[in-house]
Amino acid sequence: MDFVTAIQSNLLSPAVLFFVLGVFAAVSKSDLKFPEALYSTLTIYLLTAIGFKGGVAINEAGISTVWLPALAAMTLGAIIPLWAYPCLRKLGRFSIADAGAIAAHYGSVSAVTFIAATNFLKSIDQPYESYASAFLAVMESPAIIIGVMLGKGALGGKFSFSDPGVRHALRDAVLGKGVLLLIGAMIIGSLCGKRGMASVEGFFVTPFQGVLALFLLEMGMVAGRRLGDLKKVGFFLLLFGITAPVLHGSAGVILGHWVGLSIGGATLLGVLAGSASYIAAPAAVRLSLPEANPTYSLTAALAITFPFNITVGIPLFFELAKYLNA
Amino acid sequence: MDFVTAIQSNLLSPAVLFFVLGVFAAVSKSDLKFPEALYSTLTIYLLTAIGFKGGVAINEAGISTVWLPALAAMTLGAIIPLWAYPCLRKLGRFSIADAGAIAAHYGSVSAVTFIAATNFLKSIDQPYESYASAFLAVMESPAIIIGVMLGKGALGGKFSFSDPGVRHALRDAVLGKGVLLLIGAMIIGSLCGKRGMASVEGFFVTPFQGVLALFLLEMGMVAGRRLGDLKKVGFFLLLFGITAPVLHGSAGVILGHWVGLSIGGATLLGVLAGSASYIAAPAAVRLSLPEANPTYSLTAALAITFPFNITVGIPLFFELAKYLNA
Amino acid sequence: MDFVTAIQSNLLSPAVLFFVLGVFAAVSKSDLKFPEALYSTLTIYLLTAIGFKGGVAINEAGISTVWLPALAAMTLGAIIPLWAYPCLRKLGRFSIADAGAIAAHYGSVSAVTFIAATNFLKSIDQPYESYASAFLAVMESPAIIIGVMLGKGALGGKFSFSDPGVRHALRDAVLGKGVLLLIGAMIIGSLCGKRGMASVEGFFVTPFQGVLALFLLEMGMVAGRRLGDLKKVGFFLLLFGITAPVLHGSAGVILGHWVGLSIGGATLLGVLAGSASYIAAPAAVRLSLPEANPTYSLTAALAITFPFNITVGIPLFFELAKYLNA
Amino acid sequence: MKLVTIVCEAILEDRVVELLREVGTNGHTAFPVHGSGNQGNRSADISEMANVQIQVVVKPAIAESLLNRLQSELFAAFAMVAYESDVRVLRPDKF
Amino acid sequence: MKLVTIVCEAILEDRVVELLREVGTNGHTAFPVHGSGNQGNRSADISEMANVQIQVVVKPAIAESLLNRLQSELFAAFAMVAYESDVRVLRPDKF
Amino acid sequence: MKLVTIVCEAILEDRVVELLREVGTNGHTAFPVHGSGNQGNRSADISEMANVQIQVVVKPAIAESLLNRLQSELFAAFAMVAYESDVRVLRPDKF
Ligand SMILES: Nc1ncnc2c1ncn2[C@@H]1O[C@H](COP(=O)(O)O)[C@@H](O)[C@H]1O
Ligand SMILES: Nc1ncnc2c1ncn2[C@@H]1O[C@H](COP(=O)(O)O)[C@@H](O)[C@H]1O
Ligand SMILES: Nc1ncnc2c1ncn2[C@@H]1O[C@H](COP(=O)(O)O)[C@@H](O)[C@H]1O
Ligand code: NA
Ligand code: NA
Ligand code: NA
Repeated sequence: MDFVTAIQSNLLSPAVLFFVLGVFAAVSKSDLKFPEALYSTLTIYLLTAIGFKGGVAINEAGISTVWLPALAAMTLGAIIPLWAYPCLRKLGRFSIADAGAIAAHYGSVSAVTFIAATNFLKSIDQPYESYASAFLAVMESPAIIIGVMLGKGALGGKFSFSDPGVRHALRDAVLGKGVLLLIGAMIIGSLCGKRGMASVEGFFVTPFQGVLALFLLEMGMVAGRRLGDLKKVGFFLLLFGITAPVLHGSAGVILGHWVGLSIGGATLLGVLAGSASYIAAPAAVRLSLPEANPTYSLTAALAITFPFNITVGIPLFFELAKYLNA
Repeated sequence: MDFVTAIQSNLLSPAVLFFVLGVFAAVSKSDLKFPEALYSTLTIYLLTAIGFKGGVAINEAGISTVWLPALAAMTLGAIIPLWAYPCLRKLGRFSIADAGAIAAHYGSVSAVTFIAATNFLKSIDQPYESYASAFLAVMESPAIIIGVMLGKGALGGKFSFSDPGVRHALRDAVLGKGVLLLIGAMIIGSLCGKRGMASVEGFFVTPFQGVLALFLLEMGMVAGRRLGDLKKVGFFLLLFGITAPVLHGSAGVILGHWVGLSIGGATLLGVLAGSASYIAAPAAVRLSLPEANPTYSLTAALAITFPFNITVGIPLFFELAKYLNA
Repeated sequence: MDFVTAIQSNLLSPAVLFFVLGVFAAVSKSDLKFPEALYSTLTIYLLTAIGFKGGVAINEAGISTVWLPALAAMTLGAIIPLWAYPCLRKLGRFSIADAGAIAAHYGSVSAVTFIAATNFLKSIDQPYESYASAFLAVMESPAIIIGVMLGKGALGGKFSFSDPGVRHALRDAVLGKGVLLLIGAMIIGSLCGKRGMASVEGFFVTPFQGVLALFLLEMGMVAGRRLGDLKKVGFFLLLFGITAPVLHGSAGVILGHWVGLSIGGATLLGVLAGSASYIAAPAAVRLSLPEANPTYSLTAALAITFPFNITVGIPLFFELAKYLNA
Repeated sequence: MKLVTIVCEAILEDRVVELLREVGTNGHTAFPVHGSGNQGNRSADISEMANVQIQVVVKPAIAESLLNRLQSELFAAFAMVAYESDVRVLRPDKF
Repeated sequence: MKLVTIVCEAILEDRVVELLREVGTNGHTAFPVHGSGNQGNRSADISEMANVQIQVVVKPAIAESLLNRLQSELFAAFAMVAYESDVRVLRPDKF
Repeated sequence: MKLVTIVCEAILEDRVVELLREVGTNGHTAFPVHGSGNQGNRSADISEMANVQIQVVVKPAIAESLLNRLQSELFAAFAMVAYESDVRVLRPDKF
């Protein structure tokens, strides 16, 4: 069976296995700890590398090819919180702030899940539009803005941009380091093109997949430490943490197929839509919706959806993309 | 003369020379300092890389080839403290705690010495069993456990596992980050095999030897700062710090030859047996044998045995392995 | 036009563009921050790599080829503060301490500017003497010593080596980590030669240009944060910050041409002479001339001269070198 | 003079420093820390999830209004601890 | 309320935090430091050989028993310094 | 006993520690910090441009002479803050 093979090949990749090792380290309370500086460095590296490569790809493909699927991706990111919020309010019985917070996380995206997906495609020799990291860049902020507005009571007319927490948070969401590095490196890559890539390939490409494996070891530890919170979040959120990526991811794949992306590209758009932010969104939401309980959104994003996506989600969206293309 | 050439080629390697530079930096009180995060990062990298490569090698060689020499290595590690302890008590007139502490250090192993030895073998194009890092993994803990038991007065019947220091320490020795990373990466490597290696080679293999050189620069500084303590440890320990690696290393080479390892593999087993732990053992011993003076064990391991091994020891064990094989 | 093409090709390099991104991040008050450990690590890496490569080149070229241009470089570095000081005193009306401090910065050199220049030459396939990093190594300290002496009032006979601040500072200037890493790695490289290079190439060469790009991102942020101080330093210093590199750089190119360096080598000597130190000099000067206002020297070196050199200066000195050689 | 020490979520650092300025302090010192409290363990490996300790030397009256504003604006919603102690400073006019 | 500050070998951090729990504190703050003392210089480049500073705000009675236990269980054998000072906290009921 | 806290430019650390030895202390604790003051913002990303916080527990008389020497030798020229507070230490004979 094809899907089983895809899952297997994904599960036996260094990246996923290092994630599992990280979870084990956390659960077994090992004294392994990554220094904070290493975590930041890996983040800076991964975002810069993926942005730069995407920029070089945009330079090759031309902006005229990129703008339509990028706009579609952005729209999808903005729409997700609009349906997730009422669902979390009505079915999950979450408070206004909590529902807005969770909706923001799931509308926004996880760069690492995206990178893991590109590695998966590379390992099975499946071509994809390298400029897909542009989708990653444009999907991060809109959902955060909309989720925060909803969580502040925008539906009840209570939202105001003058709240200092909201200002700080939205500024960070739009001008935050994630977006800045991604878009910045992307512009640089598209200005430098192939010539520039040749000079920095030994840094941004050669070690890239190994660096991701190391990063997932840390992510495993962070997710593993959250496992204890699973019982605090309730059954509904457990279900949501698995259903949401499947639904959003499928929507992403279908949309990708529809705007003309290849199997690989549609898979990546699915992965983005299905992923939940665990860095940009938590920070922005914490500042602007402090009354929301971060345990809910972080545990769901980090301890349920993230592991689900990098193990089962990625091959699943790939199979769906293949099926649609057949 | 062959031995002189081997030593020369070893001494003129970047790794050894960077170590010397580090010693100079410390002795000349230069303001060069590695940030703590860099030290941890290099450690995590080196252990993960060596473990992963070992795992891939186990995948190729099959566990049936590995288990016997691994068991032999483990046994050797456990036996060393049993003879070193009485020798340190009787000849060196050390206290029970100090003798146990030093015995633990010398029974356990130094990953960096091992890595330097693999680089030496690579640089002279001497093949070796890549799965030898499995020996490294299994030799770390047993000697620590036995040394701590001896140092707590096990021979006088005074040892008890319920002492909180002992519990913490033994837990760390068995589940500590060193063992966790090595064994974890090894399992991952053996699950991924060559396919997995292909994807992360640019990170775990390409820069590996250079990273070691950088790490030895730091090790040189750490060892250099200890040089001042040499006069505090007494003549016996100076002698022990050189005699012990020669004796243990020779035993390791002979054992390796005897269980059928190649010249390279026997060299590596010799290097492991001859090396003394300067990270895992000190931490575990400090917590469980606080009455032992860390100046003794650390200075011997770090300022005598470690420099001896990476300069003279490695080529010495290599010559012995060649001689036995001839 | 040749010069325009050279500038263009330089401006569109990843290194320069990442610098611009860093400036933007600082000016837009983004939350992007490099951890301190990353900055130190990048510095250690760049200095070690450039030193090591230079040493290997010295090993190839022979010390007899290197000593004359190195001596010339050193002399140039020592002379620059001797003319800059009176100019800053008379024309700029700076205090004795400030004039000495600024003179020390501009006589000393910026390793990163040098590295950016080697990347520029590599990217346009212009050969250069790889041992040129020896010039970098010998030009760092002399100017600092002379600048500090001038700033302490040496011309008025007030200077004394027994001042504790002076002692600390001069020790650091001569034995500081920059010089230690550069000269140390250079000696190591010249001892190891090509054989040693082969083993560490994957670390010291392969990722080198990409690492520089990342480092310039950080440099851009540091320089960007200083932009606000531009209005504090006065028009004279703005002018000096652009005139000095052009004058010193031209002198360096001419001297390089005169002692027989190739176009590439003369360019590099020009870049060194034209560059201003922003790490070694500030620290040494701060300790020994605390009455000097660091805002003047740092802002000039970091926010004017550094950006000028990596954008316009490098191609300018290259064109001059080409012109002299024609 | 008073030393006010605030331990809080690292993402709050800019907000707290803004508040310090508003109550009239002209300096502060800060550094990353980890810890535990009612809101659970906060380890230091991801700065966005870690803590920061902020220390500020101020006149007693300013300390008072600083603590009041922390109490009313930030304490309810964030993981945070704040305390005040007496210090004798060099150059008291500076603060 | 009392602020107890403990500077000790970094490898002791888990043990000291366990002890804090045992004497009844419900929070603490810690960060890596370097320093010097009777046991020589302890630089910060290898965390296993560095120091940690642990700070805890507690009721006076708990401070007393904490210091006593540190004294009897850890002081003899480890590089360590501990001291106590008076602080005024926001939300004293929290501690 | 007194706790003297000094926040200053990181490049001064060695000089201050030398001064500590000269006034007769036999230990200290230090760690990197960032902050702001009269000399502007001092962020932590380049250690040469960052701050360090140095803490030392000393007898009151030594604290006095330490503060005096800081005042006369370093305060005029460097970005720096220093303050003193009362602490109760374990093993007072140690200091
Ligand atoms: N009793 C305490 N002593 C010192 N620091 C504390 C204490 N309680 C909490 N903290 C610090 O304040 C942060 C937030 O506390 P909390 O709001 O209780 O979760 C913790 O992560 C600790 O760093
Ligand atoms: N007088 C002191 N003031 C501040 N910290 C100290 C003092 N003495 C020792 N320390 C700290 O406590 C650690 C252990 O001290 P010791 O047990 O004396 O070696 C040192 O490494 C310092 O970080
Ligand atoms: N009021 C204050 N409270 C706490 N730390 C301060 C204060 N003022 C200055 N500092 C610290 O001392 C350093 C030097 O201060 P200054 O000399 O005023 O620039 C600053 O960078 C801060 O880290
Ligand atoms: Na999403
Ligand atoms: Na051994
Ligand atoms: Na210069």
